[in-house]
Amino acid sequence: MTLLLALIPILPLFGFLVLSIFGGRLPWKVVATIGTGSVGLSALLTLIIGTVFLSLPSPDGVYAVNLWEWINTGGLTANISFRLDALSLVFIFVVTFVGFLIHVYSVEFMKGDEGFSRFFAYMNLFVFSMLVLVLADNLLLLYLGWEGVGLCSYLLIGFWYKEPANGYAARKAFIITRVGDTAMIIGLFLLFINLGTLNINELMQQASLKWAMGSPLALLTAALLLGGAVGKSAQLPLQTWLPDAMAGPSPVSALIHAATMVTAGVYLIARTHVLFALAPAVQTAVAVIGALTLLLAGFSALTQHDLKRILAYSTISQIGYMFLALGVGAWSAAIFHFMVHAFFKALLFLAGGAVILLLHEEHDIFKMGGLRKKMPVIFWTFLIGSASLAALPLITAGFYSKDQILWFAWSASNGSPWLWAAGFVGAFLTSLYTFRMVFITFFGETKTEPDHQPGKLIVIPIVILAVFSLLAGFIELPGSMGSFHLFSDVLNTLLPSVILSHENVSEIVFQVLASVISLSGIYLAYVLYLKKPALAGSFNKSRISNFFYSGWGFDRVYDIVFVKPVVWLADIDKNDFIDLFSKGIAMVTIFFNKALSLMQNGKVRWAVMALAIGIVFILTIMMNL
Amino acid sequence: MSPSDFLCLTPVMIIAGAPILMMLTIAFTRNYKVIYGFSLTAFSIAFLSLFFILPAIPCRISTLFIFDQYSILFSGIIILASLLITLLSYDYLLYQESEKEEYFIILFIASLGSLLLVAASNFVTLFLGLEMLSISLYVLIAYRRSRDHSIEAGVKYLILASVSSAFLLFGMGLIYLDTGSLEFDKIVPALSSADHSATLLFTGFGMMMVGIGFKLALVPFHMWTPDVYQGAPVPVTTYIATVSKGAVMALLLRFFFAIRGFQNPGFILIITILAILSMFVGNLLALRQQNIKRILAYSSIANMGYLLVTLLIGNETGIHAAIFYIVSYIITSLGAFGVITLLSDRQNDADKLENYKGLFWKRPWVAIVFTLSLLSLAGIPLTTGFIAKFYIVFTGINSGLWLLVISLIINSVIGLYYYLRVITALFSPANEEKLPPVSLAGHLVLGIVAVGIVWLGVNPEGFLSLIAHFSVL
Amino acid sequence: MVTIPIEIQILFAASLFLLGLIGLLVRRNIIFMLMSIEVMFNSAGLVFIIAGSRWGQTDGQVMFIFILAVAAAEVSVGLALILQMFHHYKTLDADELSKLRDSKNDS
Amino acid sequence: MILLDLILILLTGGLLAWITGKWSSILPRIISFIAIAIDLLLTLSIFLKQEGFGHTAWLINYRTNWIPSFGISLHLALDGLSLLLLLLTFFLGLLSVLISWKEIRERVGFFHFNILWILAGIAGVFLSMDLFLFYFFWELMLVPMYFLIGIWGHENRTYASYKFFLYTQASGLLMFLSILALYFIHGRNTGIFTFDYQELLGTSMSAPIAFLLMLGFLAAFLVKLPIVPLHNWLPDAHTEAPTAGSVILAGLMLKTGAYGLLRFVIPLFPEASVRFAPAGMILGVIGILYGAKLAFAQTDLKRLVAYTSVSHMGFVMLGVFAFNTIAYQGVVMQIIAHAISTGALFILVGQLQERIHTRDLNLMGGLWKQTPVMGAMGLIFAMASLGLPGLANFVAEFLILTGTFRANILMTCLASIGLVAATIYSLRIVQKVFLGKEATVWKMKDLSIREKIVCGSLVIVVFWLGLFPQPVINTAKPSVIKTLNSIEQVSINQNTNPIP
Repeated sequence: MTLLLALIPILPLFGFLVLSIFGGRLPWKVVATIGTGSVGLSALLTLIIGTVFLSLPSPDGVYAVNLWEWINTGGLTANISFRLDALSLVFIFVVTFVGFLIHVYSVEFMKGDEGFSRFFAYMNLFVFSMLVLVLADNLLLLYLGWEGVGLCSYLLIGFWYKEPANGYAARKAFIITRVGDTAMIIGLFLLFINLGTLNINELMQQASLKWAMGSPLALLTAALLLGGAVGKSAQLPLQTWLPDAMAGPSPVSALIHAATMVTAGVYLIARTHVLFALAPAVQTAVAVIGALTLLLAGFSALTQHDLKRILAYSTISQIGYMFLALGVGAWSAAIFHFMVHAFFKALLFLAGGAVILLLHEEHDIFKMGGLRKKMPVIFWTFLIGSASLAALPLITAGFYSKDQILWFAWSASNGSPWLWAAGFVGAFLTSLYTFRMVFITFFGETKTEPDHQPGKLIVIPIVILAVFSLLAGFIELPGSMGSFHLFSDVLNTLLPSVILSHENVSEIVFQVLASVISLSGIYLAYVLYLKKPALAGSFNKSRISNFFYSGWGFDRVYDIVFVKPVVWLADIDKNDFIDLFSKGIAMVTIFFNKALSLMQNGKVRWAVMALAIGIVFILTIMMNL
Repeated sequence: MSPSDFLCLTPVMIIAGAPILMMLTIAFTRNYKVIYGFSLTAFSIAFLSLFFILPAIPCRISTLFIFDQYSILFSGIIILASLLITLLSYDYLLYQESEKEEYFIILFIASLGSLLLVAASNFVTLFLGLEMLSISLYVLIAYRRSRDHSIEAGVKYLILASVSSAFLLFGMGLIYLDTGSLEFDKIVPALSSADHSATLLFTGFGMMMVGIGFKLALVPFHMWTPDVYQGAPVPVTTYIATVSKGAVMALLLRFFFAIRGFQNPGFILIITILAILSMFVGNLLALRQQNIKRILAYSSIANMGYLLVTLLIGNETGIHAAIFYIVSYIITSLGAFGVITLLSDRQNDADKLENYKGLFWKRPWVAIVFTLSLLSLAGIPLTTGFIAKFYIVFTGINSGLWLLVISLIINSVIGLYYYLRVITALFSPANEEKLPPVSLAGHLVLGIVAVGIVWLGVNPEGFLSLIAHFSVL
Repeated sequence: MVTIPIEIQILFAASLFLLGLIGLLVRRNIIFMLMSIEVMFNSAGLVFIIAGSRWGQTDGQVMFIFILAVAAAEVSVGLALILQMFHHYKTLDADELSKLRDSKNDS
Repeated sequence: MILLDLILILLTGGLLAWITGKWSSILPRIISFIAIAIDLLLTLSIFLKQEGFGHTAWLINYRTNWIPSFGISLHLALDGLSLLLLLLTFFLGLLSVLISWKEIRERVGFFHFNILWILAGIAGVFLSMDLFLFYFFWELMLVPMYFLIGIWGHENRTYASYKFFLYTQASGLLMFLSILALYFIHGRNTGIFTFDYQELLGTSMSAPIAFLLMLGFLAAFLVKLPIVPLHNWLPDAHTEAPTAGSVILAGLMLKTGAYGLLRFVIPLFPEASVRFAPAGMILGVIGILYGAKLAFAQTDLKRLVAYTSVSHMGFVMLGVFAFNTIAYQGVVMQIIAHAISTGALFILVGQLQERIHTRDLNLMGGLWKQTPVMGAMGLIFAMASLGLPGLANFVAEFLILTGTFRANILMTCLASIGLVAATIYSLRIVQKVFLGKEATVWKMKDLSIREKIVCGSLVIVVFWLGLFPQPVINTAKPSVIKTLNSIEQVSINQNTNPIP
């Protein structure tokens, strides 16, 4: 069984190697089959192992396989070895399953593109790195996956390399995530030096043994790991790179910047939950960051014109919800929301991508309109996705996951009314901007005509994802509706369950409130953007909307604070002022040379004069010594 | 004058007799080849005779000469160097229209003067030897009348050399006045034990230093060197750079070590200042020089500065270091100047840097020897110059001469620059200038020099033990 | 016969020597330079005579004769050279002899 | 005896190549290829039967008298560290011969003479156990490199070759003074006057003198390592050298400095190096940050890569003064990893220059379309130089930073900023050269078979070191422990916490 576990990541790696070495020469059909096939096979394997894992759990609830000893020197031991437990099972399920669907989608989406094999090579490499990240049993291997994922996001954002702007966006993404990664690696050093190991569960045991609750070391390491998570998951303050990352092809945005990579931060915090439990201050910080980010992203999404940028900001906001859940200690709720979010956000990106493809690369939603009739399948799937995003009560999965988070935000021991209020306002904003997007793109009169209908390879994945966005919610029913906690029971074997603070307020009240707020958001969107578009028009011109549009001005601030000084510093000293020292020494010697060579003017009498001076000099020394 | 004395004198007698015989042969037939062959055989016989007189040494001849291992070693060096120089000069003078033969005769007289200097144990022999050497050099320097520089160089050298000899004489006179004797054995105890009050003695010695300083081209007395090196015919310049400096240095070494000059603070201060000045001025002047001869002139000033450090070492190893340095310096200068001689044709000497552009690609063998000698002058490993400098620094540190050693290090870095300039010219893209063919004798000299440089650079052990054996004072 | 004290004698020789040196420095004409060199040689010889007389040895005078001989040889070669110089340069001015020098334009 | 053969084969190979250079231009290339290949096989054979030599640090020891009157002996010895460095030398040497197959057209014989003599000098430096012999080889590798830069270099090669020669020679002479001073101090203490490394190891001397002598040694190694105040020769030398020259310069010459630190500075002067440690670390960090800053300010591609090696070598400096096993293993890994990745980058730049005859970044752009294979290779090595995990540099930098973290936390954090800076300049290389719009349309072919083999072998080694570094770590372990033992004594009598 463990050998199969090792095969899951190795298959996409094998796909990457074949495609990168022979990609250029193979026909596109073969490339497509290898690309999708490898991910499909590993999805199949995940299913098999998943069922076996859930049905007859092994004694300590873990499958582990050790491939080879990577580094072993001076007390630092890190092996290439994978560990499957409940948490990583969810993640590999989502990565492989959603990944497979996206690969199928991109066979048609990328057809005819001259970098076809290169695209699939990078996608396979990405799936491999993500699988390594979630299956790694020590933090160093996790870091390998972590950076591999960053690399693939760089490669894929800048996939259409002809356009320098894409290159710039790719570099921005890689550098900002790299800042987060540096914080994380310092956290790794701290952990290794103080706890002597990098193996994750040994680390957790050592931490709980050695560090008291709230001890400075625990706080510092948790904060550093949080820094890494914030960088990778595009949370405040390192969130500016995600909207620009939309420069990549839509399947890339779907897979990397919606479903899997951006949630790596959530996985890291969930995996090292013992550390965060030991550092309550940092845990609340996680919650606060989540809350702030979801508000910031919510407002920004309201003012975007580009379809994909709206979805990007919405992703930031939804991950904010996950951070909120982690912050208040609702570990399984966060992971549940991650899974549901992966389905409907991937769906939205794929459908949106299809829309953009059909309207021959038109990104601005105000130039679209009335597509309801032109592409009914895409419209209905897009509607389901948006409903699930906006958490339409009872029918969509989004409702169950977001509601659970809102409920725990209030009721959890270290939750607080303020956090709940932020989540509540966020929910309202989410439904508002989602349906603003739906009404503007699909309703009203058509401004650009789609030239052809989407192929079957685009439609099938979208439909499957739509089904999942609806049904996925039912595996986790809240208390008021029969409390069927299949999902959290599985996870609670690994992650601690939520400690509820005060019991008096019942869950029903919060569910009703949440549904009311999402419906009113939808209605307001209907009024603003369908009934009287003029009203929304005035809002768009105002200065506030420009402020939101630019992602609360973070880009400008970072540009002034970080980019300008470094560029200025580089320009002023382009060729290394230290070089002047060596030139200075040379100058001095040449000066002496010139002075002395004046004396060599070849006149005999000067020579005799020198002789005379010499003798006078010698005699003076002789006299007084 | 016992028979063993005559035996000791044989090499000097041979070198003295040869010019007389040559003059007689010239009286009969003025044949260039015959004279050339004759001088070669004379030099080699003299060199061989050195081995015969080995058992008879040390012998003192009437307080005028002292033939001990030290002077035999230096006589050998001088004779060998003169032999190589005659080999070089044959082609150089071949196209001169008249009096080619007298050149070799005067060369013999000069060598005779040097031999006397090396074996001097009396002020008289010192003076005679020095004057014999100087006067023959006056003539040799101005030998190619056709070229205008020769005469200018000759006149300059004449005036300055005679002035310095006058100083030397005056110094000798004062010392004689004070000590009452001309022999070294009497003067040495007086000088070594002289305390602060013996003004006459010290002024005398100071004045003598001028004469010696002039011949070694130390800094205050160096102004003539670049002009004479440039003006004189190249074999003569080689002769000045190697034999005349070697002989005078041998004399100074013997005299300075005998009077234990390294204990007298006055001498130490003078020698240190002279050394440092020579090193810095020599190297600094050569930095932007375009004329190869002038570069080598300045580098010889600097090298004499390095050599002066060995005087202050204070123990026996100082002499070994000095001898090794002199020998390596002579071989390297023979190499460098030899190349210039071989490349100079009828009209003008190859002294501009441009003539050497691309020599690597036209005459690889000549260029290799030239690079080897330049690297040896610079003190880069694999060459004898490196071991020589290493030996000086080695003994210098051993006796704590930190100031001198550090200035030596700084100067060898400054010196690197202009040696590299020449080497860069050597292997820069070739110009189309035609170079004269190199004769068999020329190749022989270059071969000997190349082997000498590399052999002493890589495996100096044999020669070191030879020096240790021969330099017992 | 009145014996002049040794200091005066040395002073006299030294002053003679200095005269020669200054003559050399001041004079531009080569022949006069040669003459001042002769003066310096003779003053050196004089010191030897003084030393010889002081120590009552004949070495001083023998040395003086050597000095004379050498000075003569040196002058003869010098005059030959001056002849050539005049023939070639048409002048006897020492400062004319300055073609061999560090030229300005060395790079 | 095998050690001496390694050097002699190269020397004679060089002479042979030069002589045959007159008749045909192919023969010297073949001769030099064969000479280096033989040496590589010999070292590989030693590497494979490593355990056979027992666990004493010195695998092979060879000693004969050279100049007994000074106490100089021809003493060559091989241990884990020098074995690895020898393998690296011959591997990169082989590659540099392969790359200059087409690039060097005229005077091929003399070119390969220089290459082989530099490699002989470098091999000698890694093997010599006699300080005089060490200095001898230290200078020996200098002259042929001067010729290499001076004859086959690019625009202002003369200036670069002067600067290179003067910098290294001046610092080398300072080291020479320290060697002699050490020789005499040892001689006066024990009466034996010898240059032998093993005997000189234990010389006891007063702290100020020890510090002074260490500074002498440090001068030579820090110029070679390039640490910031003394690094000015590197960009010029690298930009002007031909490809083979800059590969050997970056891949091997810089490593002699690092090797010197590990072999001579730390064991010979333990107390002084412990006292110098904070300053050393600060120099290292300055090197990292200042090198990186300069790297992304350059428009000349080769100069950019040169400055990156200044930054990478800052890590080595940091690791050496952290005095613990992990940091030293990191240093050994960094030496090898940097040699491979920067060597490869120089090879690519050389191939690029062969095709488009310029190194100006503004004229390049969008080359991926015409040369995808070169683009892929460039991408891999740029990623290696920014320390992507899974490649060699990451393992090295991670070990160094972990080791330094134990010694000094602030320095490690500053050095980690270097990681971000590394990302910026590496991505700038890839962006400016291979991606983006085509500034000028070049017509050029992709990599030929020969170039593919060269780059391919480097890619394999980078990945192999990144994923299987353990064999290298095990080989270097004995010599690392030996170096640290000398520090052990110091920390015991200064009763700081013992080094793990």
